[in-house]
Amino acid sequence: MVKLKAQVVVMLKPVVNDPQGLTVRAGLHRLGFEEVEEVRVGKFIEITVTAADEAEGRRQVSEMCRKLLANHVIEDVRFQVEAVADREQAGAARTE
Amino acid sequence: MVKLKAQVVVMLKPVVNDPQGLTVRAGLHRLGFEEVEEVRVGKFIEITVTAADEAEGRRQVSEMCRKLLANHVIEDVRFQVEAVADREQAGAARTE
Amino acid sequence: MKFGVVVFPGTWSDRDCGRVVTEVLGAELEYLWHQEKDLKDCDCIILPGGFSYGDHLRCGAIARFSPVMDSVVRFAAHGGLVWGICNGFQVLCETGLLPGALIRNDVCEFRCQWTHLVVERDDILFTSTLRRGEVIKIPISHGEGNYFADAATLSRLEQNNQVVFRYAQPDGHVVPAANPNGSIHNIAGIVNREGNVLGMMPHPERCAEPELGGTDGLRLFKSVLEAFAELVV
Amino acid sequence: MAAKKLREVALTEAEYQTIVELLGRTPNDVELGMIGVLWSEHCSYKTSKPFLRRLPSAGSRVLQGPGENAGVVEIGEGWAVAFKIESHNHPSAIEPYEGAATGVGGILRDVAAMGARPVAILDSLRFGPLPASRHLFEGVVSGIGGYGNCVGVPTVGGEVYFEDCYADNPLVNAMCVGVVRTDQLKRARAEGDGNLLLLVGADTGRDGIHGASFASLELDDSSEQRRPAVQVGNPFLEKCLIEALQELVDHPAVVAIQDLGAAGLTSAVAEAAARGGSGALIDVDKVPRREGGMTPYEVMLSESQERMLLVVERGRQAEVMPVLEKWDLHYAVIGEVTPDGVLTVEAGGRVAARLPIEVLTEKAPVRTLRGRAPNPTRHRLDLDSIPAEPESVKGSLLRLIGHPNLASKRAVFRRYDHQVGNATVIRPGGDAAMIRVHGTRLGIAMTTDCNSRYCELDPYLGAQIAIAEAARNIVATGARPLAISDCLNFGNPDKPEIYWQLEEVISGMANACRALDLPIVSGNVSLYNDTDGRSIFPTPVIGMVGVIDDYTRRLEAGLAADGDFVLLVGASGNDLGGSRYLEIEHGLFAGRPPEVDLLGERAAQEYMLAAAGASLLHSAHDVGEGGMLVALAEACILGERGVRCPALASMGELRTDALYFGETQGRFIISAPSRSMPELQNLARRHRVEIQLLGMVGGADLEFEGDFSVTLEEMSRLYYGAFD
Ligand SMILES: Nc1ncnc2c1ncn2[C@@H]1O[C@H](COP(=O)(O)OP(=O)(O)O)[C@@H](O)[C@H]1O
Ligand SMILES: [Mg+2]
Repeated sequence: MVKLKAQVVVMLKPVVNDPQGLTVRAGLHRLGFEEVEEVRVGKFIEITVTAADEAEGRRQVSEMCRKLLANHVIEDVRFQVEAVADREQAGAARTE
Repeated sequence: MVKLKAQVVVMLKPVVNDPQGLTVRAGLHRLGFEEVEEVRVGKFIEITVTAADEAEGRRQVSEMCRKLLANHVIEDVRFQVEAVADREQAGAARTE
Repeated sequence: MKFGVVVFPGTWSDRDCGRVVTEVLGAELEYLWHQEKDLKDCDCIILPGGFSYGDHLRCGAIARFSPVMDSVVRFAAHGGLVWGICNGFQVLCETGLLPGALIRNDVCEFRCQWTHLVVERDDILFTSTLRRGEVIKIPISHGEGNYFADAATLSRLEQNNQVVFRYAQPDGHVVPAANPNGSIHNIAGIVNREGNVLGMMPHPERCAEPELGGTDGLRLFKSVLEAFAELVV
Repeated sequence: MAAKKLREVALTEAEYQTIVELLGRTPNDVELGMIGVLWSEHCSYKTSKPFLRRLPSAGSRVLQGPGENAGVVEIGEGWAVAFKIESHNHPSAIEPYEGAATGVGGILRDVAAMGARPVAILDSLRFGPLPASRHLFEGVVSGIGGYGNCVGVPTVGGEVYFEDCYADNPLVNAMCVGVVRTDQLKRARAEGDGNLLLLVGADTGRDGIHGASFASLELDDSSEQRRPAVQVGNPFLEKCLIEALQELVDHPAVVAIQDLGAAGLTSAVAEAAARGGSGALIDVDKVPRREGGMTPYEVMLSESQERMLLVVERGRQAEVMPVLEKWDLHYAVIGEVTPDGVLTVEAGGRVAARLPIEVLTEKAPVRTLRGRAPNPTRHRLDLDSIPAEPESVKGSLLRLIGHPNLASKRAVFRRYDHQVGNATVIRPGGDAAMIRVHGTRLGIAMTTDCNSRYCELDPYLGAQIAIAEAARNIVATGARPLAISDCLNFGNPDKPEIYWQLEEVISGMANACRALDLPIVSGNVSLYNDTDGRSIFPTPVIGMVGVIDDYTRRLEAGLAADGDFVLLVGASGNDLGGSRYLEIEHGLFAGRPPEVDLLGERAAQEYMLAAAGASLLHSAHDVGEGGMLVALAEACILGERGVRCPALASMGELRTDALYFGETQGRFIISAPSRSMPELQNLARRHRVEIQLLGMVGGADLEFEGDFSVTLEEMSRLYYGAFD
């Protein structure tokens, strides 16, 4: 068994109206960030799960996305899975 | 000038209870995903912005995070910035 | 004295507060549009409930950058009375006039219901006609009223006696079962150290007439009015 | 014409031929799409129209009947109520949160377009049984709350039912009630040549293209492809739109207001022009877009939410704009009113479509189909095969009040802000809700009702009962019923049984409306609620408003004072057909619904209004599903008081189960102080209404001495806990 961490990103499909994004954009403009062109706001879901192996874990997360985490009528979903041990090193994302 | 896309992840700090995460976890358990240990739900914000160069863009996004995108009392924020042209290739994330 | 009620786009209890001030309390009132800096000589500024800017991103996050808020912050710094109700409380936390933050209710649902609050402070203007330890009945209506502060902030709040209201049972017992949203220490309202900035999630303006189910909220408005009358004398 | 293209716009080959004849030429694609949506069932009511004409819509208080964005009735002191109910069933089935949310958004705009300020929302919901339908139920309830709570209009009433027939076709009907000064009433008539068409609110995207025709088709696997028909609502923008409109309603430069709903600009402009007897010229290039590369077809058919069309006097637009700017609303002049009776659409300087308004509106086809009654024996009930004595009356009572269909819906309405506006003087949880009109003592009572099980068993009778029950809910607050907005939810009318149901229901409604003197001033039809050939029960949801001159004299359902007498108003019969008792205790869905004696019903209601008007009563509650004992238990639970009754003597032919749980119509549970009794009896004689003393308020139990006793605590736990 391995312990995995999945990072799931759920975004409204590009054709779908994103009121929250529009409001945040207006807010950024008002704060003086006029160079902002577009803002879209979605969800970031971190799931810790144990599975037989990474492939199995990936399959499970994919299933979760389909069944619960996103509504494919209006949302797109993508995810990545990594073993928990090397979670600290993984991910190029900077932390502020 | 370059056009950039920033991907900002805002998560509740680990010490803050995440009721939404708990609800999603309960939902996953109900659906039979009993191997799910923890779920945390945050925000994923995509911002398209033009800036003199990438460093300047990064500085701006960092400023947006500080001023508006996160409440530092309860949230942590991290982001990455990439030039828009190569956005299609970038990001290891799989799309479902 | 004069009450000022701030209106952001998306605010909805502005008119409820306004009507209580003018029609029930019989006091003077100004509505303060978020784009204006002028507080029009108001003595007590109410930041009312609602979904300012749709509560997009976070409740109160965008509203706090309104021009009117610059004036409110300065007004508060000079000892002016500022009263945040529901969304107004969220704005005050975002602004930093009050510590902590309001996160999603632990039940993950919006809650519109009556609650009981035990009054912990009667030495501030907002509660001058209430007594410490008494229980008042007042409705809540929010999805994100779960008060959070880190351990250090929380102990400072408690030490300085800054908690004004806690969710309690009708008999005044502060127990988890009386907590509608998961707020830490059952906190329903807090005040700054100076005692001039109050934030509370429940809606006193919704219980200022018997026809609407109670009048305990009116006592808060009266407290402010009477305390002011004394100040002037 | 290519069959595929016709299918895309939901037109038949015959309809296409008609179009060619009407135009005297073949339509281009843009024109075909525009006609397709406006000729869809959703917009044209082509199947239901012939029946709808039978419904009475006139009355001395009616300021606006069907045909406008909402119906309007006068309530006195210069005030009127604008209200309408509408379905959002299909979008909610696919995306429960946004489907329900945008349903609320749409109905709010209908009322706002009349110049009214929306003051209340009601939601009438139906799902398959829990837990299987939990996901839909959760999503829909969150969506209703998510929108209503954010715009700051209280959601004060509604209903929630769970039946197998709704498992794949949930019903989400939303009603909005607004108040307007009679002299500020707006109508959506595009009048005055050269006047400007101002589009205000959200930018236009590719939302819900074909949404209207989509709602006119059965759901099947290919619905998948049309999926982007679901939209994401923006209640924040709607709130700003409503506030701006409120600032503009009495502005003389604003000639008319029309909301954009199904079929977007095409429908809004065509309908406003039709009402004004005019035409319109639209330049799609002027329409603010959310996305690049949209075709004229997409712009004309987009169903992007939170948009309104204003007709503004030419030359005076500058007077209107500051208000729109104050509220950060996008707007654009997109065209003008023309005298030619034609809708002309220009794009890039060229004419993209040119259609006579009447082709889009009046010339829409009307379908007359053939109905056929289903086999009358299919739900036959033999009451003699059921023991007349319940095994345990107490046990049955507890199971009934703990059943999700009868239990308190507090788990739902506590998620709705039902108090914002400081006007809700009767909150959800009893019979009708009541909103006071600020500055007056007027109270507006409102409710939605329909027992669709009765309608399935007998559509004619069921429809009458729905109206009678709604009126009873209003009357129980002391208010006088005024008018109706109805939402007719049915299966596929191409099936003869469904068509027959439609016809029967409408006849029943018309009959009850006449007998109770209630006009229908607005409404909505939702057909094709079928999946894989299985249809929902016929569900004519009745939205009703009433008025009381002085809301301080209103009545609530809960027992109000110890020592009061408790009485049952109205005679009881062996009315177990279609009852909840048979369903829950015997697993039976059968029989004929209770007869409704409309004269008797009216007498009982007049009696109640007389008694309430004379301040004789302390509480009133209508007897509905679950019968007398469930109503009595509710009066106890809501009032937090017990009642002690002497044992009920068995009365002639009346079965014990029917005595307690029968659903005879025209009944109320009332409580009154002893000093009222003589006058209550006089009034009863005068109105020829039977009243029966049940017991006296007091204690912490509901007790029938010698028979059974149950504590308030136990009842409350089950009544409030059904959704935990
Ligand atoms: N979805 C809902 N939203 C708001 N209020 C509701 C909802 N469902 C039920 N209620 C309220 O609960 C009470 C009981 O409803 P219902 O059982 O339909 O009553 P009745 O049988 O008398 O018509 C009413 O006040 C009603 O408005
Ligand atoms: Mg009802």
